[in-house]
Amino acid sequence: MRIFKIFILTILLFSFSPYQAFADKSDDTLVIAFSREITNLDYHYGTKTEYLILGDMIDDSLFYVENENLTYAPSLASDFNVVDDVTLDVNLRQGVKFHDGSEMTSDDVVYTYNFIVTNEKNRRHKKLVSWLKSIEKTGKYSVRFNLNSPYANLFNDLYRIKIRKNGIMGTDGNWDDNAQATSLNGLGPYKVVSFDPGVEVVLERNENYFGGPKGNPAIKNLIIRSIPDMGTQQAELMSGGIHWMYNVKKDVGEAMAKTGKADYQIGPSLRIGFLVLDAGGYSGEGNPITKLDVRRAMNHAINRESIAKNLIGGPAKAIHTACNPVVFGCFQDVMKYDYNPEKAKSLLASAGYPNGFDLDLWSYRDKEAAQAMADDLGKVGIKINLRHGKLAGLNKARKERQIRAYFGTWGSSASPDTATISNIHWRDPNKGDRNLSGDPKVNELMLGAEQTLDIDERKILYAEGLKLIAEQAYWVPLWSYSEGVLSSKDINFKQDADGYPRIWNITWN
Amino acid sequence: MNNFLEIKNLSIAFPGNHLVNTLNNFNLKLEKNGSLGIVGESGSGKTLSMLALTRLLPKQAIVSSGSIDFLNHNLSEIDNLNFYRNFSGKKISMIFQEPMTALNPVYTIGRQLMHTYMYHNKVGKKEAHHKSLEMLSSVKLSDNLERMKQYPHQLSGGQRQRVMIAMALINNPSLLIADEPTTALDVTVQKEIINLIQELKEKFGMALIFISHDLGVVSQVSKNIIVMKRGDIIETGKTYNVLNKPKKLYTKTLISCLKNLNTKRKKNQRQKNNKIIEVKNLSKIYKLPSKLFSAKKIINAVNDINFSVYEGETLSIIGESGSGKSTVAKMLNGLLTPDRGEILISNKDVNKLDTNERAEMIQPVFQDPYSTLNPNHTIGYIIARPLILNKPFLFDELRNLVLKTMDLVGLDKGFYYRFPNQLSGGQRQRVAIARAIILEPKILICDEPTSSLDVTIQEQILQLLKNLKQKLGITIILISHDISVVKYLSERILVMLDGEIVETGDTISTLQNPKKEYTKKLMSAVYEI
Amino acid sequence: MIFELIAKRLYPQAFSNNLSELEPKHIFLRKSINHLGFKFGLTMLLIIVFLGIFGPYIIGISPYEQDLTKRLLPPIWVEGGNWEHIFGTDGNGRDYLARILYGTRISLTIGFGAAFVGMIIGITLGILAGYFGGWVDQLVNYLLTCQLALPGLLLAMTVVFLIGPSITVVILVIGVLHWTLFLVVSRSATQRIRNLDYVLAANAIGASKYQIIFSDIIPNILNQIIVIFTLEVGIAILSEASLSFLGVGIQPPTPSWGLLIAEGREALFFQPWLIILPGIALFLLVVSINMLGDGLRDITDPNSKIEIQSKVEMPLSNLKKNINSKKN
Amino acid sequence: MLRFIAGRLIVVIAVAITLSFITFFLLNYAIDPAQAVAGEEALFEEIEQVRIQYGFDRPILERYFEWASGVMRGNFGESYYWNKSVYLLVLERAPETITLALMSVSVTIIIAIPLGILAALNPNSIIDRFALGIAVAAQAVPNFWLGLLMIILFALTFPIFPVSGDKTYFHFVLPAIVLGASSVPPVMRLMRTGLLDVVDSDYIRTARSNGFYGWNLTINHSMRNAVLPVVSVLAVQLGHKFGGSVITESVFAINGLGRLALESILGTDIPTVQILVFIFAFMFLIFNLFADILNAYLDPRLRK
Repeated sequence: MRIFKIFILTILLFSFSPYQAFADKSDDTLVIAFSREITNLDYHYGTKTEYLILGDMIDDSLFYVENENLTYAPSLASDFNVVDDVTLDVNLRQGVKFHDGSEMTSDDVVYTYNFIVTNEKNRRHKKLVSWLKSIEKTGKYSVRFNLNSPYANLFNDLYRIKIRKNGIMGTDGNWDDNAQATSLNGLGPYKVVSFDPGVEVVLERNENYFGGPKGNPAIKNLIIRSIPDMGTQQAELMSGGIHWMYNVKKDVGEAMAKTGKADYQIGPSLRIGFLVLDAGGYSGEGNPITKLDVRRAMNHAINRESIAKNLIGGPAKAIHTACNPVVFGCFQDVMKYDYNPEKAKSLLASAGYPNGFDLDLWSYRDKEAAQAMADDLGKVGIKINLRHGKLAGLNKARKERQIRAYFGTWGSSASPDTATISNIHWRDPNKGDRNLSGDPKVNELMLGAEQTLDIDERKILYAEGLKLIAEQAYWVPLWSYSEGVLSSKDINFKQDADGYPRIWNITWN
Repeated sequence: MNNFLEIKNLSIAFPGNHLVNTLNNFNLKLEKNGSLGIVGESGSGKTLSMLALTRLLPKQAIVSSGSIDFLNHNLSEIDNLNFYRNFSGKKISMIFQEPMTALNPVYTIGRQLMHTYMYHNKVGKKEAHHKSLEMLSSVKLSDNLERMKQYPHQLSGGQRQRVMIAMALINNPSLLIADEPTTALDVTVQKEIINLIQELKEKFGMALIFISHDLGVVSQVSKNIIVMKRGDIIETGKTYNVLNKPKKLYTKTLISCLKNLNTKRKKNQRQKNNKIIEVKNLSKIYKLPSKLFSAKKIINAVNDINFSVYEGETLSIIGESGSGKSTVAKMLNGLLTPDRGEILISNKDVNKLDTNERAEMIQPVFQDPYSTLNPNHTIGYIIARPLILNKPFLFDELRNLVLKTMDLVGLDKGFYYRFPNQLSGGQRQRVAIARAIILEPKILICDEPTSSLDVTIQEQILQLLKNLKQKLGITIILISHDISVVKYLSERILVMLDGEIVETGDTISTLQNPKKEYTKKLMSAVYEI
Repeated sequence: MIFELIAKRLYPQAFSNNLSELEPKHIFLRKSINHLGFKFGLTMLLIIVFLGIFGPYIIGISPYEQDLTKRLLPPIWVEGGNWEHIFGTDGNGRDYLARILYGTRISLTIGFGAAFVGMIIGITLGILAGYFGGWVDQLVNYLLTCQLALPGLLLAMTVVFLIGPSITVVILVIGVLHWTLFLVVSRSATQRIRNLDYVLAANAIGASKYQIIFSDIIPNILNQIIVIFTLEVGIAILSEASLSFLGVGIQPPTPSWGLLIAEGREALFFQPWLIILPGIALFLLVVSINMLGDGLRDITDPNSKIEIQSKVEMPLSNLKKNINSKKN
Repeated sequence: MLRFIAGRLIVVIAVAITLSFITFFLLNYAIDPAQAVAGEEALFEEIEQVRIQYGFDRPILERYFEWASGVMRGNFGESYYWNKSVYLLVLERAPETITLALMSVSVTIIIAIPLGILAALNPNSIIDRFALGIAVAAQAVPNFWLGLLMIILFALTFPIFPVSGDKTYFHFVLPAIVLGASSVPPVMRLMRTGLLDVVDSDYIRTARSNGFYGWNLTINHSMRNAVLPVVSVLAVQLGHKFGGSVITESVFAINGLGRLALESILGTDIPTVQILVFIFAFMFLIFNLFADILNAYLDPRLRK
């Protein structure tokens, strides 16, 4: 009996414990939701888009991508000078202070880059600066980057590296990877008040922020909550628990807007969708996909416009290139395949498959679109066995060369340059498993474009490459995505042309 | 209304049986300090009538008529609340058959006694404790302070029944109803409990209603007697009159069955036949698996015993529960392997026999008629199965053989396609016997073949066994705790206690002049009319 | 009523008034006719099975046919619904009624398949352990403990990662994770039966171990096994739904109910029928199976108190004074 | 007693080892650990470099023993995905799961026990039917579905409880109800049949023959016997709940071990999944043992 008394007592205690009031406009607190978890404050140790957004709020870097014309602008840098193809001088903004009040100098920048280059554990960022030969201090507020070779996507990578305070990550040979994981001394417009890994990050406006291209935020307090379930996020938004959520599907967004409880904006996104085809026969020589006519037939079979319009909505459009048309270098005058099932059928027949064939199509996100595509392909005779699963499964199968076709998407991490998609997807097939074209020429063209700083030369190389990809139908480029955002009526959020949410620009209504 | 207890025309029915009363016009009169015995076989309604008195009837039972007067109260006018508060436990107490389950296993003896006392008397714990101790000593239990802290499972069956009696008497009731209080106990303990009840009846000055299936026990305890059958009272009157001058046929059969079983028979001349079974240094040890809080237990079920069985004789193994007699039976059958020693049947070790060979040599008949037949097989198949397994090429003859055997054991042909659940206990036991004899084995081992049956059926089955023995010349080994059954059937007996043989010899002479203390005790516990 | 009529037509001898003449199956019949839950569960299950088998043909719409211009149409009772798509359409413009009807087959296939796999594993081990005891029992007990302690969902996810999802894989995975109940029940039943006199008698008349297992033990534990089987079918159906909900079960576009709920999850507040309809279907199926199982348990339990007789035929005038003690 | 517990602990450890071994194999075959560490964008050479650097190229048995000896020494390893020691990760997430487990078992008790008692005391009454209905329904409702409906009903339509999160105990009420509901049927049925058996038992007949009735009979004479098996089942259920509920924790955004497990699997974080499987199994076994000991303690027949 005693056990029950204790249980009942606990229950009573629980129910009377105070229940936190909602944060809102009256106490100048904005709450936003992410569906994936923030487990580490240090951008250098995260890979997801959520880290990118958080990083832009609490950290700053030398350069920053501007939303208006999608070009790189100096942020912590005041100006820069391209000395030659392999040398870059950067002058630093003066009087910029870390959250702890100390001033940022060239020592901090040099320290940060040296840390990134020498730290073996953080491969991803080490790779980002693989172009870097050395960095040297040229004055209290100036540094010089020496490059291994000319590198086109330099400013993007400079944007990715967040400046850390000198010595804060330890010293060479004794790096402390977790130094900034749970509390962070950054340079960004917000500072971290508290952090509960995987649950929420509480931020407060950095009153000493230098402005820069991001500008000073209008809202004082900001809470980022991790809520994995999209339905739960919607419920929170409707009940006033959060003010802002993104990655919202068209149907949900429109329906929510109709209720008048929130505003829905659907804008462009840098993310594109595509089918990668095993033209090189990695999954078995002589498989149907290795035949050009089959690949072309697949290009003709999928009704991209319909899917983009009906399923994705907003500014989403069918694309014909292996890159988002809005980014740099994405040459558009390539061979285009219109939606034409009849032609697809005849192409299949001429390739020797008048009755079609069976194909495993792998996918890991956007289940609706995957099913719509499968249906379209089925109509021309390619019987699709959809293998929709988790990314890890797809990665493993691809590594083991079991995949003939997969439905991939690429978000370009807010970098408006063809390089971000091409340097992953058109790698030397001996180095990566995503380039299934089996055509060395593609790799040569698409990655060659990164080895020069000459904008025109890069454009030409990309154009050639993209033409080749389209003509040989190594991919089925599908559509550009759109980014849907739901925001509460209390706040004023404007979606930018690249679909990247700049939270710090939000104001109260 | 002057009677202490009078029940008039009590009828009880259960729904669903087309209003066939399970108890029909039951009448009873009892004076203060009087004693009454109710005798009947199972299903006779003897317990039901008393449950109606104590309001413990199963929920679905419907009292369709009748009135009960008790201590000048018309009980039908007293509501439940009043009855529970003022009568049950206080004026009327009842003790039950199963001492194993009738006490709450999770409370101490002391708590159960004290609660019962405190519930009806507004007294403190101290006084209740004192009273409980007093009651425990009046039921002749020792170490009572310790006893109070013990749980029921720590007591033996006899001790529990004493505690039950103490609990029933703690509030000084004027009527005690004892429902088969000794049936579940060992023979030797039975006697003690009955003596105790009689003694306490005098001491506390209460009336006693004693319910039993055993005419012998009842005749010993009560002055008046009611004989019941299938819900009806057959005969009632003074015990002496009913026993000696029974008026009704049923009573007569009942008495003659008992007498039959107890007829003094002449000493058998032992025919010097061959030894058919020889048991040498037989031992069996049971290891109980260790449970939480208790280490492994080792029990010497059978400890180094020797005996022989001669062809054509009936040997009885007699003993109380736990004496190892059933273990011996199973080992004889090859259903258990002995740990030491050997069993030779016709000079062959029973454990080295091929199963088919063994089956044709020795067959068992078990106690419980309800578990002895596979409920999913028809009677015909059950009886035929030994043939199917051992003589697979009989085909057409099979059915004839089965029918012949059924005839032999007195089963109607019509049962061939029936299922066990459609048969009565006696019929099932006949099926079991038919199954055992169809292979014409030399030996039949009957493990308490009749102890689950009513007296009249018991006699029929024993008669059948006797006839079979004469017709087929089968050797029978009879395992029993019931002296009268043993006496009825067997020529030689073997008394077992705690896994060892205490005494062995010719049935009549051994039972008449027991040499060992234990055998004497066993014999003294038998009630004869 | 219908039950009684059908039963009377099929087995007239089961309705004899002489109760002691009833065969086991007749008693089962008589008891089941008086068990409301059993009748209800059976009826509902039969209806669902009928709909699952013939429903897709009756409505004549393919569950796979997409029309992206007719996405997320509301069902008929919501404003804007039309008779062309009674339950509306899903996110790919497929008829939702057709998908739910077709989903019945998936759920039933997986439910029965997985329960069957579990049953085979469970009763094999259970009978071995119960009959032979000793080290076999201990080994089986060890396996049982392992299985019980296994975080099933996580392991199922890993296995599906490893092999890739398909109906067969899902059936096998769920089956392999759900045999413990079969084992426990069949083991204890076997332990009980193997010490009953008729097994000893079978031994004595020369039946071999395997004859005893197949002729005396299995038929007599079958009742309990069937009860567990029906309950496990329900559990397996729910497990499939959970796996599909997490995206590691049935593959789209196959219309599994769990998958339908997962697909409708995001539109929870605005197209609630997308999750409510398959949820109700799932609920009804599992409820009917569970009621059937509970009913079977009551009916086959030898200690059950279900009346064999249909009605209490007792004239009220006979109820004079009821001095029956009522509990409390 | 001590010997018994020691014996059972050996079984617990043996089972935990077996299971960790199975999961280690499964995980390492299902996921390429080197690729998981190197990240999905890694070049082949990087993956191979990681493979050698982390020793993933060694035979799986060797790696298992290394892992197991690490765990034995209290070193749970480092998570590649969470960039953190698994030990800290588990320590951080455990309180939420424990709170949820305790609260959900409380919900089970509050619903199942009274309902079971009332149903048993009034067999075939309306309340019995109602209780049975609840049991059948709770058994047939998928957890994830109930969670979503609860949010619609009690957080949006009637905003009594917060939608999600784990800030205060108040946040745990809805998830506790959802999680607790799944154990209501077995506990309630057990309570009901247990009490029914007790009510039909000989010792209750004895108590009734001594004049006990009503609540006195139920509480002083029946409850303890009927509750005994329920207590051990509750302990087992608690063990189950400590294993975290993957779905409930995700739906209500509770940051417990279940959600950690789900996200670690999706993030192919072998060390975390490995430890979690081990912990879940261990928890289950320990609580089973605890239930046995509790049962033996409460039931005098099993005591010495």
